[in-house]
Amino acid sequence: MSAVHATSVVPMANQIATFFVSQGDHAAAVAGTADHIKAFWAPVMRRELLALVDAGMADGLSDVAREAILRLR
Amino acid sequence: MSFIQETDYGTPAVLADKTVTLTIDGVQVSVPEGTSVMRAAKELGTTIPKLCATDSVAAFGSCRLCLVEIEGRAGTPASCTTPVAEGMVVATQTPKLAKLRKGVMELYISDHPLDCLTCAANGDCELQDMAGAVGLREVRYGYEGANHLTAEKDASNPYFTYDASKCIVCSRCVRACEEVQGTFALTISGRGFESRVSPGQSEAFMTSECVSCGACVQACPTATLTETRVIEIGQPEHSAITTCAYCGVGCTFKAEMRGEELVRMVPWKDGKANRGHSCVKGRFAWGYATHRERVTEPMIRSSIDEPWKVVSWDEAIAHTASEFRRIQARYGRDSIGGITSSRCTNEETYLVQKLVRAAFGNHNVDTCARVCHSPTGYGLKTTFGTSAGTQDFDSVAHTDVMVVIGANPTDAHPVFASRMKKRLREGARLIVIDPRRIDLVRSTHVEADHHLALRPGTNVAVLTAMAHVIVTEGLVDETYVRERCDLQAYAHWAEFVALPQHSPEATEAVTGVPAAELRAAARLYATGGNGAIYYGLGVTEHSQGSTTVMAIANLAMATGNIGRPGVGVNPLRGQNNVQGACDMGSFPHEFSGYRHVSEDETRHLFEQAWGVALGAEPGLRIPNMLDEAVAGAFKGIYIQGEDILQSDPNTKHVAAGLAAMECVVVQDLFLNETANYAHVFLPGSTFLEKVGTFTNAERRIQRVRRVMRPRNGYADWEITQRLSNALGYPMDYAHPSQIMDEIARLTPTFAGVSFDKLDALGSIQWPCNDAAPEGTPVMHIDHFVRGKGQFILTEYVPTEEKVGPRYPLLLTTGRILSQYNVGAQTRRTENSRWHEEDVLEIHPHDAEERGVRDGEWVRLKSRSGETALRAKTTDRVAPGVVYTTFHHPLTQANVITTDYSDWATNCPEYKVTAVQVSRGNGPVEWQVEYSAQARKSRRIEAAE
Amino acid sequence: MTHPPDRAADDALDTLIARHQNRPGALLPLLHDVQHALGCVPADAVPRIAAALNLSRAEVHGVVTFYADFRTTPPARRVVKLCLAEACQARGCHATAARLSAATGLAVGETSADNALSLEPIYCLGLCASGPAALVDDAPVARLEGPRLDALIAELSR
Amino acid sequence: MSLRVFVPGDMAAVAVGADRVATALATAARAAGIDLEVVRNGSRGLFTLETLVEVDTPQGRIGYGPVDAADVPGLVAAGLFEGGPHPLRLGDVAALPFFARQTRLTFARAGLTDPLSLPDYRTHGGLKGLEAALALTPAEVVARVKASGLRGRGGAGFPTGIKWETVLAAAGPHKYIVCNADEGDSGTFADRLLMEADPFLLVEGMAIAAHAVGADQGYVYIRSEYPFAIAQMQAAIDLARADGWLGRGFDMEVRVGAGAYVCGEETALLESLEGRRGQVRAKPPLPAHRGLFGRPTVINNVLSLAAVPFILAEGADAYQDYGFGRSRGTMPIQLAGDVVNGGVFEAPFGLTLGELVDDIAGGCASGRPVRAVQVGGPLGAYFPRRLFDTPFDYEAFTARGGLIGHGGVVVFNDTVDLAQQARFAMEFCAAESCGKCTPCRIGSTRGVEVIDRIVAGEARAANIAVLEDLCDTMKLGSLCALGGFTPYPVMSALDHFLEDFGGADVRRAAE
Repeated sequence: MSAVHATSVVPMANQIATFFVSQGDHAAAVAGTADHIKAFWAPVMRRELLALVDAGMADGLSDVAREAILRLR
Repeated sequence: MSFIQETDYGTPAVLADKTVTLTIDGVQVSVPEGTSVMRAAKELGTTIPKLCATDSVAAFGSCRLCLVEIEGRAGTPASCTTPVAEGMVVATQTPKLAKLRKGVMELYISDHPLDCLTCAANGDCELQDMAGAVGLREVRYGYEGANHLTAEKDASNPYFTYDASKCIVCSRCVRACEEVQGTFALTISGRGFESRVSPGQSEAFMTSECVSCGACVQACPTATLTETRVIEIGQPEHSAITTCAYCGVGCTFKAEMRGEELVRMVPWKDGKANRGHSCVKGRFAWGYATHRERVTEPMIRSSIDEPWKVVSWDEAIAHTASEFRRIQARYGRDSIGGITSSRCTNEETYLVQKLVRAAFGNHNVDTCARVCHSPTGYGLKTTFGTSAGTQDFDSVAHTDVMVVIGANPTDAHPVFASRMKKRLREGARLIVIDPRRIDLVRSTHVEADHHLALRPGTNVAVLTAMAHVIVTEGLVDETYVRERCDLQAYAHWAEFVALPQHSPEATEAVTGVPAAELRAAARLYATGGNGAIYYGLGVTEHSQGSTTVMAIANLAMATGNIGRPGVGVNPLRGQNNVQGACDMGSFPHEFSGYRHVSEDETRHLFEQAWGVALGAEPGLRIPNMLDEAVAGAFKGIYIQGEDILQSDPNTKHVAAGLAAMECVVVQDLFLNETANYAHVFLPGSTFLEKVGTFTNAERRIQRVRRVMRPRNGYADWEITQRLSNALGYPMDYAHPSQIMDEIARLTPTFAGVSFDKLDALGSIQWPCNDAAPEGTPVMHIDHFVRGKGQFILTEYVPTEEKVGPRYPLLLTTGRILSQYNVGAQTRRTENSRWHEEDVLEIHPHDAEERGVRDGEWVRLKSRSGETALRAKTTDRVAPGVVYTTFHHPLTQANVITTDYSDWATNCPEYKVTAVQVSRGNGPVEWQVEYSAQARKSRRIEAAE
Repeated sequence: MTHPPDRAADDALDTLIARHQNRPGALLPLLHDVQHALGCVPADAVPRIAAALNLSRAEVHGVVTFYADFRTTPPARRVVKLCLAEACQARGCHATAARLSAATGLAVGETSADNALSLEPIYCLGLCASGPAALVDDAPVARLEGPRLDALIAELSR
Repeated sequence: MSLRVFVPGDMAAVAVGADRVATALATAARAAGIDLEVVRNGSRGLFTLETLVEVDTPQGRIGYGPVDAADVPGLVAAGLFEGGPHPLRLGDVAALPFFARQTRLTFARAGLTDPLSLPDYRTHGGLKGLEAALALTPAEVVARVKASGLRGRGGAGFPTGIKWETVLAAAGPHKYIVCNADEGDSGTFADRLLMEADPFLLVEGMAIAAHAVGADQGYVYIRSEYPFAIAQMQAAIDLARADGWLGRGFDMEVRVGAGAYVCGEETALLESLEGRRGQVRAKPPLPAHRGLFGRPTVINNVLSLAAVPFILAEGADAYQDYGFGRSRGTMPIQLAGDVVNGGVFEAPFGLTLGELVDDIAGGCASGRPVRAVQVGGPLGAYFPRRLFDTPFDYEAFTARGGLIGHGGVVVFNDTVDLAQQARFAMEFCAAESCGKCTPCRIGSTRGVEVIDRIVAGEARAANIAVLEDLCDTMKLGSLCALGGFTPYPVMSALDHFLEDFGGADVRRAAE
């Protein structure tokens, strides 16, 4: 994993999560974030984020974003 | 092809419910009440002599040639200023009138050169026509009297010449500048016999307030204002109607030709987007098509350090196909992708995305809308159900309150801006929400009621505060909301915006917008009648771009301003076919018509039609492609008509991405900046050379017609088709109309579109199908496309790009009138005379603090990079904000911009970059190096 | 750049603009006051007037050049505006003009090279029963013949 | 109580030394130990008498005139302050034949009162018209003005009441009353006299008009050549506002022209008021529908508006009783040029031109015979003596190729050269043309050139034919009266004074 990804996919996921957190409760936020990522991210990006999470390299990832990406595994 | 003649009805058309019947020269005619006698006669085919009247401006009544006799009325009233009346009996030709007209013509010609044979307007001169029509045979006054025959020519404007000796002082130019363009750059100076057309204070056109839109040239009935090109080469002999390839307004032009030589582009009166008007770009800046730097032969090279080698088309295509197949074989199917061009036709764009999906076998296709209006697509689809603006341009004539957010129409969409200004002069109110004092805020005869000069990046806070005012002050159109919107979502939203933290008073510290001003603006929008919102990239190019679009949609729904003429939410699209490129399925997650690749039914439809299997998951977007390239997984790209190096943010990152690829294919007119990193260059064709359609910002599909053969041998769609065939995926379209037929077959919103219908109707606004066979000017009339309008909560989330001690100023970027985007075209025309280089607008306080004086070089630095350019001190920008354009590669403003982007669509945050400005003494090292590298990269190996 | 007199003129212009800016149809009253304060409507005042009234420079220029009253250069130190309209013609204004021209060396419409005196035509002061009539430095003078004309000529040649 | 003398502050009086006379009187009185109040009244309108000094004496108001400052010591010595005898003593001015023969409805107060004294104004019947109007509905006021038969005094003679009715019927949040005080015709000065001598009357007339049509703002557009009238009207408006009968629902202000004759044309005047070049607008739309700033607008001449208070105060019939044919009421006729009695003569329509010139004006001041009379300003025809039986009336003048216009009568003696007068008409048109329409813009300049050729003897007959064609083109083709009526003086000069163009036979030769 190059450093490029940690500086792009993690903040991108967080940004999405931030929006959905503002829309409603936690469950809805996780669902909204997951749906959005599924709809707009190429699979390779999801795989990269999951790999970062698995590798413990996604420290900056928010809870909602983390739950969302794990749901997409 | 023949020469197309327009009919001049003399006075503008009148819309009226009531019809009036009158008799003209013994023939009855019925016309709308309020129509002039002159126009009524023309409807009958009767031409009344005229010089000062033309149907683009209001009747003036000065030339006195159009006088008629009306039974029961004294004297000889002017037919242009006399409205029809029921039962009126008009005579247009009587001995008395004949004598009178001859007398007037005799006066005109007594102060006019007799050089018809050598005059540039010979054969295209209304004065000449009228002298013939009235039978003038001699001028008994002689030519020794007072005259203006020795008046000097003004050739200061590169595109047209003002020959005062030929001026008949009809004021058509002055009136066109006022009524059509709204600039008021011309006047008549002096009075009586000494009355003269005067730009500015009797000065040259170039130093006056003239914006070179060409309206005066268009209006002039003589050779007084003539295109320099006509003076140089003479009159055209055939013409074709086509669509401008600059901004998203989509002006219709008549291209006037001599053989394959373009003589001039004349705005077409029946063009429904421009209604006969034009701007300095579309009207005049087409010389790039034949510019010496245009590349017309394919070229390849194995490494970007090598010079280019000219090759045959066969070799170039075969090489490209083999490279792509090699890369896919080595790095996987997803390792290549393509970028469609918003400059190309719908048909070409459709073909590129088809190439990617069907021949490349992935969804790695994106388009420049990624970096401009992708949030519009997302935001409007979420709230209304359609990824497009809701209105036609004509709608503005019914608007009572205009809200302009993050757009600068007078520079970026000048022809539509003129229509806005016309409506504003008629009394419509205006709210401008922009960090910068754009011209609309205050310019001749136009003044905004409210200018909310917000801090860059705080759109959402401002719009939510406006919603707060509308909800808490009881200004919501409750009936509308009840009938048209999702009530639960509305209630949720209303509760949200009503929270005290969203009040203007609470957000003032963040936005910098005085609460009282914001409240007043919100009240005006909610209660001032038909409210229409127009917005541009100042809305979308933010980390909260999509949220802002939805905040706008919320406001429109809450106030009932959707679904009829005069209202709506209207994105002003940047490029000629950015709407079309999006419509055609250029995004990695969508097929044409905005249908997600995961929708099985749609996907199966395409699989069946195209004979391939298609994936159900989205592909990579442009920034993701570049990230993947830097990471080593993305290796090849086919870029049609886009210069991502200059246009996309964080240039260094883009360069790194491109440099990491093994096969970069650029299809363009010129060796652009991106081509510095390319391995294959496929010469593209201009809009003058191809056949197809563009779709403008009002969803209007318009024909592009070939006026000359492609200099490079092929239209762009043909090149894509050849590449596809070489890749082993067969395409055999014989004509772009067949591509459109396929689009129509596969896209419900385009179901009724065909070239034949476009030719018959002139243009069509989608959706066009069985439900709307002639298209849809205004959307969401009875109900939203998605069913119920959806309110979305819009929490303000500050961008992570923050000012601090190192970067204390906020940079925002935009466009200027004379230049266009990365300048690839306009920089290769005389338009550069108006804007030779990008400059940095900086408030005098900020300048003084840094010891920077107007016109001096400054260094502009962000955490992404550094560049240098000249400073322009102005209070158009607030203290703390600096502004520049991105038209010139030497400046490379995008070296400065960051890779922050919209949360939903990755649209880059061009509009907010924390920067520092300091004194400079010329270009920085990077610029010098870049120039050298670019020069090196553009070397072409000498032919053997 | 900023000689004291220019600054004074700038200030005067600002004051006048502020006084008239928000009146409907402000341009003519403003131009009158500017001319009164500055002696003329200088070309460099036009952009500021235009900006203040949200007009184009061209529009203001068109107005300034339309009206005979507005001038773009300072007037002569002394100005005689002699009525040359019909009623004064009937009362011998051409003879008066001839005498004034002979005495000053200026034809009607001319200004002396040293800008000391202008002899200008004007069309009707409403003194048609008492012609020939004139405005001498804005003061009305009627029956401008005989001793009264002698006195004026004497005064002008001082 | 102090002794009152009246010394007109009128521009025509000041132009002949009235200020010096006033100063000399004050000085003399001080020397004599007399407590003297010098009232600067308006002129009574017989300018031949200026400076006319009047003294309040127990036996009435005694006039002396024309007085020069140099005459004052002698006059004082002769007992001026007691009305003593002197060669300049005129006695009761109102009894002089010039005044006794007039019917002064509009100019009733001119010269009698202190123009800026509201008490004086009220004492002499002022404000009765406005009070009467305010007791009526707007429609009733309009009806009364219609019934009076008042026609616009600016020249066109359009019925004032009908104009008002149109504006009353027009909808709109704002309506305007515009007074056309751009009295640019040579030989006319009635507007000037009225504004200087009785400015409240015009304010009152405009206030009545405002009530009648529902207007909230008024403008008096005065030409810059009338500095005294400008100052007087401004002062009167301020006083009226301070007195409370202006400024409540209707207010007005003075706007000053800038040297453009064409701004006397109503649409050019509106353009000028809006701050634009004074170019004529095409009609329709009529100002009554879309006038100033696009709003319904009453635009009337000074004399039309000034006639209204009488009509309201005394009734439509009282006004209608005066006049001749369709020309009702009185007309302030202005006698000017080479005349003995030059001034304003207000009388019912119907006097003949001969009566006015020979009898009332007293013929030429120069003692020479009258040769031509130009009636109606620079656009009016030149009348020869053989047409002196023409009655002063709109229709009668039109029938003889002339117009009464604003009522100016300029008398020329036998030294006049009508070819030069025709040339001047074209020259004036060229100088004052707004430049909008072609016949006027180019035609006037060509007219001067053609007349020069005729006078120089170049192809006279042919050039006279060209001139006649040009006059036809201008008359029928021009956008407004400036170009449209300039042919009248030219053609009348040709018709009646052909000999001045190089011999009476030239025209016949052309035929």
